[in-house]
Amino acid sequence: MRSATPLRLHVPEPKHRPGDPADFEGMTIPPAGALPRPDSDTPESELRAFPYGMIRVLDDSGSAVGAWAPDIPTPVLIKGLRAMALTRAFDDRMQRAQRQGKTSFYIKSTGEEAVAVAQALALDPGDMLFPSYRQQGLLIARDWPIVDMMCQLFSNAADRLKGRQLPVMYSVREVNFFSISGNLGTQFPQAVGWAMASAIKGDTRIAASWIGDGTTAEADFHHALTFAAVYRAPVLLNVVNNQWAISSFQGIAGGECATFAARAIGYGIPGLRVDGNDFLAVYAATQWAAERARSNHGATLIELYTYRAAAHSTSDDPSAYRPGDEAAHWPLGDPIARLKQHLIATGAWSEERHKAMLEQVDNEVKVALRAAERIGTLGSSKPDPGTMFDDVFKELPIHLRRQREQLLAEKLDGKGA
Amino acid sequence: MRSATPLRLHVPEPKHRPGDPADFEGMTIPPAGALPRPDSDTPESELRAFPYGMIRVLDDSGSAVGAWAPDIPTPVLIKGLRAMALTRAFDDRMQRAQRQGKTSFYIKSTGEEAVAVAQALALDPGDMLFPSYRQQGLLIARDWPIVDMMCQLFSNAADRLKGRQLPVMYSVREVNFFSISGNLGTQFPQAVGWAMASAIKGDTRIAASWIGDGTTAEADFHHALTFAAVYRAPVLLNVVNNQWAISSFQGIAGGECATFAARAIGYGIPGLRVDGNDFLAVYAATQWAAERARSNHGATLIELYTYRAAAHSTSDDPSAYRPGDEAAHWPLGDPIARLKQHLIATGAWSEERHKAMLEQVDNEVKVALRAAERIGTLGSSKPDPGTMFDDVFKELPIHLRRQREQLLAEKLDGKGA
Amino acid sequence: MATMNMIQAINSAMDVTMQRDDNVVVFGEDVGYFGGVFRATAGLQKKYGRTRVFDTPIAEGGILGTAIGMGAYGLRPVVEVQFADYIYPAFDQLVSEAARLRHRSAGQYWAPLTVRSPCGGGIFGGQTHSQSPEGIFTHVCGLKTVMPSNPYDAKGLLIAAIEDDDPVIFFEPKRLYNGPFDGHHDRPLKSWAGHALAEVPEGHYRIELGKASIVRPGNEVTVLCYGTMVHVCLAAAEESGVDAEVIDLRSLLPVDLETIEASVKRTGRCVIVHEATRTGGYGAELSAMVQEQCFWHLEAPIERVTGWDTPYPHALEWDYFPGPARVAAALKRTMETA
Amino acid sequence: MATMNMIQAINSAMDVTMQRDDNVVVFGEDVGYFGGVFRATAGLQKKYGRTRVFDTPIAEGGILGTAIGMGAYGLRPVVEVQFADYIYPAFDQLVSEAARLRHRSAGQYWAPLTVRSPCGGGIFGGQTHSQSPEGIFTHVCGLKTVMPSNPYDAKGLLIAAIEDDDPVIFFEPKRLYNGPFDGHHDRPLKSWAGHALAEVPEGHYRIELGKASIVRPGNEVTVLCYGTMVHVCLAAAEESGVDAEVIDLRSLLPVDLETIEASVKRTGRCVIVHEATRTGGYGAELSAMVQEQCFWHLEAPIERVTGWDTPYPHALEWDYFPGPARVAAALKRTMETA
Ligand SMILES: Cc1ncc(C[n+]2csc(CCOP(=O)(O)OP(=O)(O)O)c2C)c(N)n1
Ligand SMILES: Cc1ncc(C[n+]2csc(CCOP(=O)(O)OP(=O)(O)O)c2C)c(N)n1
Ligand SMILES: [Mg+2]
Ligand SMILES: [Mg+2]
Repeated sequence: MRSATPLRLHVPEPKHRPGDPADFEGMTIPPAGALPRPDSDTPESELRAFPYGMIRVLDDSGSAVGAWAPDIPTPVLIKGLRAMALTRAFDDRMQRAQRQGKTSFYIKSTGEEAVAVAQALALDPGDMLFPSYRQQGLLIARDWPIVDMMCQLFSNAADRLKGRQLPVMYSVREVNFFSISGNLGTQFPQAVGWAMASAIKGDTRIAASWIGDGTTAEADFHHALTFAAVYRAPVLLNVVNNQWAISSFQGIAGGECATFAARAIGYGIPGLRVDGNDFLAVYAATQWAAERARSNHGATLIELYTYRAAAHSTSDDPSAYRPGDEAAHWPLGDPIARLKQHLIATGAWSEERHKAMLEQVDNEVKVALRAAERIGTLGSSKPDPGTMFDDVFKELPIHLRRQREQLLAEKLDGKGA
Repeated sequence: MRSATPLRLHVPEPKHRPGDPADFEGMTIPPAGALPRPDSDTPESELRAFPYGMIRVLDDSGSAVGAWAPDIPTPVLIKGLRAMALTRAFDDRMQRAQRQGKTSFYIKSTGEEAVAVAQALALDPGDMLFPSYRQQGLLIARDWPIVDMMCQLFSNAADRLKGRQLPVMYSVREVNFFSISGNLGTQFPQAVGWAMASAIKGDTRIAASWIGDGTTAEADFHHALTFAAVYRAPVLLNVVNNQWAISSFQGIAGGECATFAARAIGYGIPGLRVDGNDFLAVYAATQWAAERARSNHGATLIELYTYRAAAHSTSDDPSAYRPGDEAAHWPLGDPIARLKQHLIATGAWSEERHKAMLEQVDNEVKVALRAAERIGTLGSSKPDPGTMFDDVFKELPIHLRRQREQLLAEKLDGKGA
Repeated sequence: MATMNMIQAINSAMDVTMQRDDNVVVFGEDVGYFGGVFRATAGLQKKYGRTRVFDTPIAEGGILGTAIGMGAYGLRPVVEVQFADYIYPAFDQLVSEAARLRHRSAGQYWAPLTVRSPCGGGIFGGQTHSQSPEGIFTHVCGLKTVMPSNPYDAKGLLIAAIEDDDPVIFFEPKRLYNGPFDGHHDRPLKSWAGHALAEVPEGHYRIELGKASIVRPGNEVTVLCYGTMVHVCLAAAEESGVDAEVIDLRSLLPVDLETIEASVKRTGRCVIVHEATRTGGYGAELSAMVQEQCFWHLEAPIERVTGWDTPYPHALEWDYFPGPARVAAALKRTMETA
Repeated sequence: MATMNMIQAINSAMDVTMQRDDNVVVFGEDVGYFGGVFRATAGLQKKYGRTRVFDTPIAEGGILGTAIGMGAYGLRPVVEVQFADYIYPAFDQLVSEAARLRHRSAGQYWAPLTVRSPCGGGIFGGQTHSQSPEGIFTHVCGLKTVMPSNPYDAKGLLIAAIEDDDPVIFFEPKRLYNGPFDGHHDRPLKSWAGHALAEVPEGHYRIELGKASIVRPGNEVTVLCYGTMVHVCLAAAEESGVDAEVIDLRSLLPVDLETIEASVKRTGRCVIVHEATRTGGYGAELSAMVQEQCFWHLEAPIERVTGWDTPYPHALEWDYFPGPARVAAALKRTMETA
């Protein structure tokens, strides 16, 4: 008989918990500009180092360096900077609105604004977006009015979702922003299906989707990658690795074993790992993957390496599970500060213009808030109760007609809840 | 505006369809003995070439060559040869029994017997097996009486599963063979859970599970790999790539894009690709992975490269979707013939002994068949109908007691179906 | 008019809709080159090409997830889940996504997809090739659920389902594919040939979802059934001598409340028959609903004749299957309270 | 005796069973270090260590798949699905595996696991944090389904569930976690303090699965309910002045047929209340079953008061929630047919 070592269960645990000093010392951050930029039609077999490296363009001084440095017109960069700032201001104000009872729930994207904003700008307006709940920056970068978003958050009479959805679960067909689901990950294979449809029809529009590091464990991640690979679907599959899934660090999703970008290897599609707080790197990687998709070379998995600086949501208090000041120590810095530094370094921006822009976006949020509040906030204004029966089906079948009649009759009787 | 190429959907298609000559010309088969054999505790990062190579031990002359050549006592090899031959004889006879109406359904493992048999022999008897429907060789290699298997196939009064299960869906607790499910892939995460439990309890037994190439697309494949990687579960996750999933070739599961072994890379666990028709290679790879698991280095994904020589099941006719003689052209040959050749080459075996052995196993099947048929075949003997209510729960709740009473009363009344 | 069995009628429905509408696409496990394990999609790939009819990886969740995305794009996916028993891996995409998309986006997005899936037992398929899970889907708001009992209805309902803008689960009782099986498993097999409802137009026609069919008018008791059980109930009516009105619901959700209520109010009695397990099955809803709407007309308890609350047992399937003898007994019991 | 709210009682049940049996393990999303998003597992990891209480990847299917394997090994896994709305990705493992394992292996293997999951609305959770999917599980043979309405029952039932050798789905009405909510959302929140059923023993006790509790004896009408609706129905009984017998079913499958039948036979009337969508909900089964068993005693139609057949609408949740006014109206309607 062989000597029998008792087996042990390994349970991953983050290096630091509340009370410990915040510290990311073990983390290796490759220097900016280190990776080559292969052509976007390069076979996957030549791309297998990318999941283990990190595409970074902005160096510590704010210069764009290396082969991945994209050629972005300055107005687009400034637009990106402003959209990130507006997203942050919007998030801050909406979190406050939740604390004030104007809405039941809110989710911020603080610290990871570059992901949604740079990717929205690197894609075409006709490309279809299948986001999770933390890509509000996509809507903002596509110039969708924030007052409309606020009406959804407030579930007021002007809420385009008629009070039906949890706040932040937007749907905006006008800007090709799909309906956000509360069920994690379901949008990933849907995006693949949309992209397959586009290919079936000989269209030119591609799709993109986003999930979090934690959500990679869901079945839909695997389904999306399998179908995307098999049919070479023109789609960008983005994993926003913000290190946390509510209270679970990314090691619980497998982040200790490999990078999330490395998952792509097994499906034979390229996996890019990108500094998610580097606007230029995110833009460049997105552009590369979009080019690949548009020229019928199929899907790319992009891991956006970032940090969830805020709480998971307004229902969460991260100080219960991670060091309170961890965000401040995040080695990849803040995406807004880094793009600002770059623009100043290139002479396209200044502290003064930045300050003015921040005031402007704050003001934009205030004006929109006043407009939304005039319509109403949670409970003070709401869609007509009878509307809840609409859109369950395209037409109201008899059992729902009867139920609606009953509801309305009970309302008349004062027999609500 | 960029030039807009119309998108196209890529739909994988096998090289040859009925009417075409059978031919595997595009397939690269690495020579036997080419790969090094790293220590079983080697970090995954050093193993990333293995999914793209192929562990092969037996060369064309039947010699065991290279670092992976295992040290297997001759009696074990002979036992393996016999178990494979018995499996094949059993399969042939049971398929005939199905044609004769003695059972409703059968599934053969012809051509891939080395997978189950070599793996069963390389594992310990206490290790827990979570098979699919095509690893009957596990039971045979663990010396489980084939007459008991036949009783299950015939759903007769001695069927240990009381006529409840489709033929071939065995469960045999005595030899640590888990209950086979008709739902593809579900056993994969279950095996991981069993292995986690073994680790939680400080036990020394490990688990192994098998799915087909087609089944890798199911969610449970992803769940199994994720949990196995995260908790370093002591488990062997085997993908039997027999090239076909009913009528779909392995390209439909992603086999054109990457090897199935390569899926392991993204989870940070080793992926071994093995000549599945090479008994010694299968044994060696299994031993390596078992050693790794037993010493708390976690799971291994093993792709067993083989060919489904028979129909998918007795309900299937492969000549409708692949060249009829494809099996005969399979470049990795037949596992029984190859092991036989090896044993003869080493002087441990002869044509005469082989012939005698084949007669012996045929006879064993005949004797068992007579015994099983004496008890009964489908319809001629069956468990008591009232037993169908047992084991839905540990104890019979009131509603099932009532239903059983009703059934029995109706039986008395002659009001069966 | 041609004589078609169920498979041919279902195949024809897909053929007709694919011909009329480029946006109809068909996919699933083994449905492409091979034409499906039950041959329902035979010939379609050859006719419409590999990008409109194709094999998929074995991942029901992925099939539904991608179908929803295609539906949102504007296609009309018709997907096959090889057996109804294998629809569960797709449950989240069906329930949380297909069923909810139109409502949660307030009409901005929807998924006009059809899920075809063979259901039911009586073919020695054992517990994982015999289930009838319709009762799980009729509880999910936002899904339509349909089950035909004959070739004519199968084609008309499937065309209506494909052309419907809501997600439809289309269950095909596989025991009926080749003939109108009435539960007498010990008698010679019947084929569809010669059956009135096997005369199927080659072209396009629809049967509105939500309309039942009175397949046997009668006065003494209303029998609510669908799928294979329609034929079982017809046999039971003949054999029992009870003048039963047999209603083939065809569409379970939406269901034809008016036809059901009118019949039960007239007969005063009701027997509900399905093959699925009893507790919490669709029959429970029918019973509750009939009782609510027709209470003052009822002259006897509503009865349910169903599969037992056990997995479908392979060798004991004829003890499990709710056959004509059990239905006839229920009909007679119901009449005893006259 | 200590005063506990529902969360504390549930936490205590796990604590007590983990203490007594090394084979009890607890896992799920966020349940380890953090102690669960509702804090139900708070303190357990610290006490029992990381190999018995741990966080999992976000994969409900993987959680259930591994739990079944652990159960087959001999452990007693107690897993949390963070919201009942997220149980669907685990549906195949629950229905095809956990529910079937003992039967298909003829008793050789089984999965003695408990799935805890917060359910129900009234917390502005919107459609994906408010569902009550019990009716989907009560249709699945081989699963037990339980839903407590108070701390005392929650602890006793959860201990019984964990110690049960069959798979149990244990739904926790999250609206009750902190107080006995009766549907009057516009009144001040009540806490469990002072409620008789919040007096919970610290140690081990069990409440047998399958036994209902008559929480308000009465003579005029039998009210069948569970979870949050128990408190709603008690309020409705008081407010309507109808002498209702309110039965808290506690265990939906197995269900306490004897208690239900005895009560309805005595009162002759029955109102069934649940928060889940109406069509095909568990209330349908209760209605069908009561009608079958008590038909000759019924003096009025059995009524169902339920959630509407729509997703749970965020801002309209008080129009959706079946509150005391709707229940009281049903009670009165039922009495009108005296
Ligand atoms: C199917 C499903 N399971 C669980 C949840 C509960 N849940 C909501 S967010 C979340 C964490 C997601 O983490 P991650 O994917 O990393 O995204 P992030 O929040 O960091 O952006 C969980 C577990 C859910 N919404 N859906
Ligand atoms: C969940 C599920 N989906 C579909 C099926 C139907 N089915 C049975 S076997 C099979 C093919 C499996 O192919 P593979 O995994 O390659 O295994 P092999 O048969 O080649 O051993 C399919 C699709 C099933 N049993 N379960
Ligand atoms: Mg995250
Ligand atoms: Mg295969």
